[in-house]
Amino acid sequence: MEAILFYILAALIIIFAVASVTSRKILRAVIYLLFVLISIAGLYFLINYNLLAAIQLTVYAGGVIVLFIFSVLLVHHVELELEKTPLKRKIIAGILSLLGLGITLWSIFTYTFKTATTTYSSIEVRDIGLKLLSYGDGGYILPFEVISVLLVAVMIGAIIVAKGEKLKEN
Amino acid sequence: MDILSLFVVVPVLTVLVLVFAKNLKQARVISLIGMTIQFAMSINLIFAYIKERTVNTDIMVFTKDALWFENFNIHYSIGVDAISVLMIALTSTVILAGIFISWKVDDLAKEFFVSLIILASGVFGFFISIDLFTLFVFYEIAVIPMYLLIGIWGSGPKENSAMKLTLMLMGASAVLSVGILGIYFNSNADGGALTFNILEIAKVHIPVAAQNLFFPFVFIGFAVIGALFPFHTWSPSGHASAPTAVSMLHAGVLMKLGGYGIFRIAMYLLPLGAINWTDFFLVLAGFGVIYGAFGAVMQKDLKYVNAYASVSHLSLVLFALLMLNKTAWTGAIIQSLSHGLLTALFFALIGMVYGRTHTREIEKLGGLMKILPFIGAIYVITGLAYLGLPGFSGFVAEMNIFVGAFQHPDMFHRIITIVVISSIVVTAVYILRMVGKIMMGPLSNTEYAKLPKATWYEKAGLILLMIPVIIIGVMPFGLSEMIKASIQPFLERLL
Amino acid sequence: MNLESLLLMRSEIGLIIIILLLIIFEIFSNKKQKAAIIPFALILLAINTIIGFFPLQTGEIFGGMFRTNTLLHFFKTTLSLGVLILLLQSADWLKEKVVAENKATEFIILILSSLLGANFMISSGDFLMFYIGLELTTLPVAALVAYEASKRKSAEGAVKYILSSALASGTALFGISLLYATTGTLYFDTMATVLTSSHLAILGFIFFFSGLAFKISLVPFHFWTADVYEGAPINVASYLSVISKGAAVVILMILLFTVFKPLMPAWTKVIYIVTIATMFTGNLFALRQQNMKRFLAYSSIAQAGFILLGLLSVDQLGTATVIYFVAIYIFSNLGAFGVVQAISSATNKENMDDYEGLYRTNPKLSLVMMLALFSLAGIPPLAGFFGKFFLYAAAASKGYWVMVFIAVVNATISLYYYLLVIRAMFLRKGENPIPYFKSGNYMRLGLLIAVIGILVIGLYSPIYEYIYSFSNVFFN
Amino acid sequence: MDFSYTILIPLIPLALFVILGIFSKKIPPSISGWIGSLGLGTSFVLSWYTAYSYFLGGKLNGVYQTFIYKTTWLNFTDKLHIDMGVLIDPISVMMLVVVSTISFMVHLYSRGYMKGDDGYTRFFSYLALFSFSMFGLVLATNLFQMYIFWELVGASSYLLIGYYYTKPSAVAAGKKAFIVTRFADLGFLIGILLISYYSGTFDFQEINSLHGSIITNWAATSFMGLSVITWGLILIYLGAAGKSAMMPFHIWLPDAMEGPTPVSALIHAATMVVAGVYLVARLFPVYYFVENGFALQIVAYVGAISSLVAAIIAITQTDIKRVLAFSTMSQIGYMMLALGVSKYDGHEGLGYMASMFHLFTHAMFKALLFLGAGSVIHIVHSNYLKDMGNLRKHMPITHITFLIASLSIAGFPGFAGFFSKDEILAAAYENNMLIYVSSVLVAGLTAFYIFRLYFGIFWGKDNTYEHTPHESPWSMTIPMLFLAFMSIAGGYIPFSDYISADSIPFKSHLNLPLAAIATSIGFIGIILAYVFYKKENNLPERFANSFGVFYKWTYHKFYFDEIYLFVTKKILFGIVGFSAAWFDKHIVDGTMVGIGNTTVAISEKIKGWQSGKFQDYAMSFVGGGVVIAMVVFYIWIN
Amino acid sequence: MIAGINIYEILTLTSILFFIGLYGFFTRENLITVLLSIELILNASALNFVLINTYLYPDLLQGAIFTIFIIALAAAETALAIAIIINLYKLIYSVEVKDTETMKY
Repeated sequence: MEAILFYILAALIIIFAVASVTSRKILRAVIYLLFVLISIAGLYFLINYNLLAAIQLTVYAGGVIVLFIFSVLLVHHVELELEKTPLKRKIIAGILSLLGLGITLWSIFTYTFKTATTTYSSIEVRDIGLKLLSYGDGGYILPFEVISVLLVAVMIGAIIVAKGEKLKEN
Repeated sequence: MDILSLFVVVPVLTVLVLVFAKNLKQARVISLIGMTIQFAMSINLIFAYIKERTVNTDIMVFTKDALWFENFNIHYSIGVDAISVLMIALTSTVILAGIFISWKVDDLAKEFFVSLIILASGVFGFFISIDLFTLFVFYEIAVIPMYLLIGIWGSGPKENSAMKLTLMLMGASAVLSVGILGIYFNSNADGGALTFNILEIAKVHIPVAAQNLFFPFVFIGFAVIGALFPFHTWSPSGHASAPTAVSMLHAGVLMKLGGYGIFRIAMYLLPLGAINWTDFFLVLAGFGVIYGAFGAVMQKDLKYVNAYASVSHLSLVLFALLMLNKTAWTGAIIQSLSHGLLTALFFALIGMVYGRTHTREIEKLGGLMKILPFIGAIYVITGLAYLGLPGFSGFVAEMNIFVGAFQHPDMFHRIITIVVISSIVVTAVYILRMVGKIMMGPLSNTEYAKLPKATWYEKAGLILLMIPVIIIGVMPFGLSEMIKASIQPFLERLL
Repeated sequence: MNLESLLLMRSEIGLIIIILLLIIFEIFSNKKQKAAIIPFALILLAINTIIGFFPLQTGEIFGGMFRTNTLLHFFKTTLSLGVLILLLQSADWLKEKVVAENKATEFIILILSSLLGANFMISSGDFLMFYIGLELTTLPVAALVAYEASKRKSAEGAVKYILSSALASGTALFGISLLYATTGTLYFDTMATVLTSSHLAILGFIFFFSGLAFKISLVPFHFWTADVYEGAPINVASYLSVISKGAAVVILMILLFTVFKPLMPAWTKVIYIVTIATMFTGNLFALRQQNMKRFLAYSSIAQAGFILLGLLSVDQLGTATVIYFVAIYIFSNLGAFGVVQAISSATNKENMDDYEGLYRTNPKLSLVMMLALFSLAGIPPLAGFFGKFFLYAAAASKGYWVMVFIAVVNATISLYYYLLVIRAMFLRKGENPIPYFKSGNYMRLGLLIAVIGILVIGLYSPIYEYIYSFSNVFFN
Repeated sequence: MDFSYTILIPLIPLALFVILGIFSKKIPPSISGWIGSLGLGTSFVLSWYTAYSYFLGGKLNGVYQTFIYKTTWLNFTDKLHIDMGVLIDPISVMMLVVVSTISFMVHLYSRGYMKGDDGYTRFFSYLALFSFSMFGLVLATNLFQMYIFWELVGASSYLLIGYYYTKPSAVAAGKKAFIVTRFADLGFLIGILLISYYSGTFDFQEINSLHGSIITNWAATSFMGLSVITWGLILIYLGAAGKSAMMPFHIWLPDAMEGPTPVSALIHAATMVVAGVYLVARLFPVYYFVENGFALQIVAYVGAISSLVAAIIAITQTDIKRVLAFSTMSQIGYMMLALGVSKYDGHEGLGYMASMFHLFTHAMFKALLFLGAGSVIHIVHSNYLKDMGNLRKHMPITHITFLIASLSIAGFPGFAGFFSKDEILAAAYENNMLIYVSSVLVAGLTAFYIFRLYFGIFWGKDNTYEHTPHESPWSMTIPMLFLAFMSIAGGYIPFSDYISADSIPFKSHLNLPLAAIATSIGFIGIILAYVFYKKENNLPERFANSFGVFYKWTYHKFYFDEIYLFVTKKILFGIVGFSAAWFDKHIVDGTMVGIGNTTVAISEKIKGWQSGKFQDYAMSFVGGGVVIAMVVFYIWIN
Repeated sequence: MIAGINIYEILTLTSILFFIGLYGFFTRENLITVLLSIELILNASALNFVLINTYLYPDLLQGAIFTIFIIALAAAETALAIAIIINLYKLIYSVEVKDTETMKY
C-alpha cells in the first residue's frame, strides 16, 4: 500500500516537475510547481514526518507559491505565452541533464547502502523543538540564531532593492 | 653596516632622497652623488677584496648571513668572490656613466633616475647574494624597471619593445624559478635540511636525474637574458627603443646577469646536468655567435647593429661557459666585463650621435668625425676595441675564450670553436662598416656642421668607461689571476 | 558549555552587536545625523578588528557546530581588516551617492552580515552551519550587487548573481546530501573518520566542490564573475573578489585537508584539472578586457588558480602558504579596487583607456595601482611575489612540477595584462587624461593600509612565520 | 751580452703615440714632427747599435745566440701563457734595422710631405703607433705576442690608410685592408691554437727546437691526409699571406695606396708587408721539418705564382703607386719562394738567407721608390702616369734617386737588388726548376714595368702643369738620398755571415752564370721599356691591343676584386646575411611574437564562452562538474 | 521507511527531480520560471536529506532538521530573488532572460 502510494506520489512529482519546467504558460508552471510541492509534502506524510510536511505546505505552498503568483501577476500578463526555447538549447540541456542523471544514478547504484536496522515510526514535533533549542551536542540553537540574522539581512536587502528608483537613463 | 650590504643600501637611500627632490637639477645631483659614492665603494671593494684574499681562502669572503624566512630556510646571505667584485665594479662604472649620459633627460627626470637606480640596486643585490632566493628576488627587481624605463623614456615602437622585453625576461625568470625550486627541493639529497644557500648546496650531491631535469630550466632561465639563440629577440628591439642610459645599463650590466647566473648557479650547483647538456646548448650558443654577427651586418639602425653585436658577444660568453674549463671561463668573465664596458660605450656614443642628429640610420649619417672629434675618436677606439684589437679588453677576453675552448679534448668542441672564431671577421665587417659610414667619409648633411661638441658630462661618461677597457687590455695579468683563483672551486665541482 | 566559552565567538558576537547598533542608529536617527553613520560604523569595526588581533584559544561550542582556533581567528581578523579597508575606500562613495538615497546604513549592515556569514562559514563544524554561513555570505551581497538601483547593469548583475548562486548552493546541497548518504553524518569531524572513497562519495564531493568553486570563481564555475563584477558597485565587486572569495578558499582548504582527506587521490585530480583550467581561462579572458572591473574579475579568477596550487600540498606548508597568499591577495586586490573606486567616484570612468596618462595627473593613485598590480603579478619585493613563490614551493614540495611549470607560464601571461594597465597609466600620455583630483581622507587611509600591507607582508618575514606557526592545526 | 735595452726600441714610439695621440689638438705641428722624428731617431740609433754589437759579439762557438728577455703577460692554462718580451737573434736584429731605418726616414720625409695637413700631429701619432707595433712584432718571443702586434700593425695600417678619412675611397680601402687581413689572421689564430694545442707552447724557441720525435708525434694525428701540424702551419701561412699580400689575399694592397705616400713607403712596401715573410722565417725549422716541408712547398708555390701574377698586372697599371704596390707584391713573392725552396743546413739554407737579404735590400729601394713617387705626386697632385712626364729637369734629386732604386729593383749589376735577387735565383735553381724559370721571367717583367714607370715619369711627353714643378724640400730629399745610398751599398753587406737558417754563418758567392741570365733578361726588359716609353708613341697601345682579352684581364687585375665582391657582398652578406636577418625577423622573432599573438587570438576566439546568458554559465557549471566527475572516474577505473 | 521501497528508488526519484530542475534552469526563458526550477533543485535535496535520514541513519535527526533549514533558506532566497527580479522589471519592463545579456565577453 505504502509502496503504491509512493509510486503515485513519485509519478506526480516527476510529471508535474516536467510540466513545470516545460509549460509555456507561466502561471501554469507555478501551479505545477505547487503540485510538485504538495506531492513532496505527501511523501513527508508517508514517512510520518508530519511537522516537515506541514512546514512544506505552509512555507512553500502557502508562502513561496503565493509570492510567485504575485510576482507573476506583477510582471506578466497571465495569458501571455513564454517565448519558445530554441530546440538546440533544449537538446543540449537535455543531454547534459541526462548525462548528469546517468552518472549520478550509476554512482548510486554501484554503492551498497547499509540500510538501518532500527527505525522510528514518527518524528515528534517535541524532539525537533528540543533539538532546535539545545546548545549541547546535537543541538541546533546556533544555526537557528544565525538563520535569524540571515533572515533579517535578507529582509533588509530585499527592502533596499525593492525601494530602488526608476531607471534614469531610459 | 657591512661593506656589501651598503651596495644595496646606498641605492635605496638614493632613491628615497630622490623622491624628495624638488627639481631636475636636484634630481641629477642627488643621483650623481649617490652613484659616485657607489662607484667609490666599488673601487674600495676591489682593494679590500685583494687584501682580504691574502688572509681568507674561503670561496666567498665578506660573508654575512641573516635568517629571513625560517620555514623555507631562506637567508639574506651575502658574500663575494673576485667575479662578483668585478661585476660590481662594472655595474657601478656603467651606472655612473649612465647618470652622466642621462644628464639631459628632462621628461619625468626624477622618475627616470629613480627607476634607473632601483634597477641598479637589483643588480648589485644580485651580485652579492649567495642565497638563491634573495638572488632571484634581486634579479627580478633588476628586470622589471626596464618596462617603465623603455616604455616611458624610449623611442620608436617603445611600447611593444618594452612589452616584449619584459615578458620574455620575466617569462625566463619564471622558468628559472622552477629551476631554483628544483634545486631547493633536492638540496637535502645527502640528508640535512633544505637550503637555498649556494655554498651549502654545492656540498650536496644532487641526484643526476634531478640535475638533468633542472639544468635546462636554470640555464634557459638565465640564458634568455644572456641572449641565447633563439630567445634573443627581445634584445634588438628592446635596445633600440630604450633610452641611452638604459641601453647602456641593460646591455652593459643586465645581460651579464645571465652569464653570471649560469656560472654561479647552473654550473656550480648542477655540474652533472651541465656536463650532460653542454653539447646541446653549445650548438645553440655557437650558432648564436655567428648568427648575431651576421645579423649585425645587415642592420640599418645603429642601435640594432649594437644589439645584434651584443647577441653575438654574449652568446660567446655562454659558449665559453659551456666549455667547462678554467681558461674559457676566465675568458667568459673578462668578456662579460669587457662587453659591458664596450657596449655601454657604444650605446652612449650612439645616444650622443642620435641626440644631435636625431637619426640612427647608418645611411643618413656620415663624416661626423670632423664635427665631433672627441666623440668620433672614442667611437673609432671603441670600435677597434670591440672587434678584439689587442691592447683593449676585448682581445684578452676573446683569446682566453678561444684558447680555452680549443683546449677541450673533444674534437667536436674544437671544431665548433673554429667556427665560432670565424665570427671575429664578421665582427670586423660590421664595426668597420658602421665606423666608416657614420664617422668617416664626407659630411652627409650640411646641417650637421653646426652640431655641438661633446659636453663635459658626456666626456666624463665616456672616459670613465674607456679607462677600464684599456687597463684590462694592457694589464690583464692580475685580473685574470684574480678571476682564475675564484674559478677554481667552481671548476672542481665539474671534475 | 558556559558563558565564557561564548567568547570563542568574539568576533562574530562583535559583528552582531555592531549590526544591532547600526540598526538602532538607523531607526533613531534623523536625516542629518545619518551622515555620522560612516565614522560610527568604521570606528566600531576598527575596534572589533583590533580586538581580533588579540589571540584566542582553540575550542568548540554548540556541540561542535562552531569551532575556532588560532588560524581561523587570524583569518577572520584579516577578513575584518579587509572589510575595514573596503569600507574606508567606500566612504566617499557612500557619502556622495548612498547617503543621499538614504541607504548607507543598510549598505554597511549588509556588508557586515555577509562578513558575519563568512566568519560562521569558516568556523563551522558541520555542514549545516557551513551551508547557512555560505548563504549568509551570499544573499546580502546579492542585494548589494543590485544596490545601484538606477543602473540596469547593477540589476542585471544581481539577477545573474542570485540565480547562479542559488544554483550553486543547490548543487552543493545535493552534494552534501549524497555525502550524507554515504556517511550518515553532517559533522566534519565525524565524517572525516567514516568517509571512504567510493563513486558516490566522490560524486557528492564534486557536487559540493562545484558549489564552493562557484564562490571562489574557479573555472568552469566562474562565468558569473565578470558580469557580476561589472554590474556591481565597485566596492561590492571588491568585496566579492576579496572577502567572499577568501573565506571560501579557506573553508575549502579546511574541508579538503580534514573532511575530504580520505578522498585525497580523487580531489587532487579535481584540483589539478580545475587549476589548469582556471589559470589559463582567467588569463586568456583578462587579456582583452577594457573595463577595469571586468579586468580585475578575470585577474582574480586567475589568482584563484594560483591559490589552488597550495592546496595540492596537504600539509602545514600548504596551509600556511594558502593563508599567507590569501592575505596578500586581499591587500593587493583591495589596493587595485580602491584605485578603481577612487577614480570611478571622482570621474565615473572605469575603462582602461581612460587611465591613459594617469601618472602625470594623479601620480600617487597610479603608484598605488602599480604596486597593487605588481603584487598581483608577483614582482618582488612586493608581497605577491613571496606569496606566489611559496605557492610554487608548496606544490613543488609534493612533486607537482608540471603544475608549477604551468603556473609560471601563466604568471608570465598574467604579467602581460597587468602591464597593459601600467602601460596605460605610465607609458601613454592620453588625449584627455583624467584631471587631478583629491580623494577623501578615508580613501587615502584605505589605500595606505593596503599599500603598507603589500609592502610589509612579504618583506617582513615574521608574518609568514607567525602564520606558519599555527598552520598545523589540521594535521595533528 | 745584455740586450735588454732593446725594449726601449718599441717603447719610445709607444710613448710618442700616447703623447701625440692624447694631445693631438694641443701640440703644434712644428713641434710634433720634430718630436716624432727625434723619437724614431733614437730607436734608429739603438737598432743600428744593437745590430753592430750583436753581429760582432753575438756568436758563441760560431753560432749566433738567441737572447730572450720576457715577462708573463697573461696566463691561459698551466702551460700556455702569453709572454711579452724581446727576442734577439739574427733575423730580428736585421728586421730592427730595416724597420727603424725606414721608419726614421719616413718620419723625416713626412715632415715635409705632410706640411700643412690638418691632422699633422695625428699622422705622426699614427706613425709612432705603427712603429711601436712593428717593433713589437719583430721582437716577439712567441707566437701570441706576434699575433698581438700583428693585429696592432693591421689596425695602425687601417688608421693610416684611412688617414684622409673624409675621402670615401680611403675609408673603403682601410676597411678592405683590415678585413682581408683579418680574414687571413683568422687562419693565423686557428693555426696558433692548433699548434699550441699539440705542442703546449707558444714560444718560438720551444716550437723551433721541437724537431725530431715530437714533430713525428704531431705528424701522427692526421686530418684529411695531412698531419694536424701541417694544417696548423698552412693556417699560419694564411695569416702570413694576408699580411704579405700573397695570392689570393693580395687585393687589399693596391687599394691601400689611398693612404699618404710615406705610409705606403713605410707600411706597404718595406715593413708590414714583409711581416709574413718574417713569420715564415721565424718558424722556418718547423716548416722545414714537419712532413718533409709540405707546408713550405705551398709557401714556395704561392710565392712564385703571386710574384708572377703581380708582375704581369704591374705592367698594365697606370696609377704609379699601384704599379709599385704590385711590384711590392711581386718582390715579396720572391722572398716567399726563396724561403719555400730553402733547406736548413749550411749552404743549403741559401734560400733562407737570400730571402732575408732580399727583404733587406727591397725595403731600401722600394721605400725609396715610394718616397720618390710621393715626391712626384706631391708636385703633380696626381697619381696617374698620364699626368706626368719629362720631370727629370725639374726634380733632379728625385730623378737620380728614383733611377738608382729602379736599377736596383731591376737587378742591374752592382746595385743592391742584383745581389739579393741573384741569391734567390740561385736557391731556386738548385731546388726547383719550375720556380726558377718563373722567377727569371719575373725578373724581366720587373725590369720592364719599373722602367716603364721611370720613363713615363721622368722622360716621355712634356706635360703642362698647373704649377711649375720644382724639387721637393730638403726634408724630403735627404731621406731619399740616404735610401739611395742604401740601395747601392746594401748589396755589399755579407749577409750570409750574419744570417742563416741554422744560425751558423756560411760563405755565399755570386753564381755568375745565373746572374748573367738574369741580368740579360733584365736588360731586355729595360730596353723594351726604353723603346715603348722613352718617347711618346703608340707602341704600347698597339701592343696592348694585340694582347686583347689578356690585356683587359690584366688591366682589371684578373678580376680578383670582382670575385671577392661577388663572394662577400652577394653570397656571404647578400644571401647568408640577408637570409639570417630574414630568418631572425620572421621566424625567430616571428615565433616569439607569434606566441603572444596566438594567445591574444585564442583569447578573442573564446570570448564567446562568456555569452552573457547566465543559463549558459549554468550549463558550463553543471557540465564542468559532470566532465570532472567523468574524468576522475575514468582515471579511477583505470 | 516506506514499506516496499528501497533507498535506491528514493534516490532515483530525487536525482530525477534534481536534474529536471537543472534542465528547467537551463532552458527557461523567463527569470521567474528559472526561479521555479531552483525550487525543484532545492526540494530534491531536501527530500534527499529527509529520506536518507529515515532510511539509513534514523538514530540521529540531522537530515530531518537540515531540511527545515533548507526550506527556510529557500524561502528567503526566493524572496530576495523575486525582489531583485522585480527591481530589474522596474528598470527594463522585462523579466526575460534574453534581456539580461548586456554584459558579456
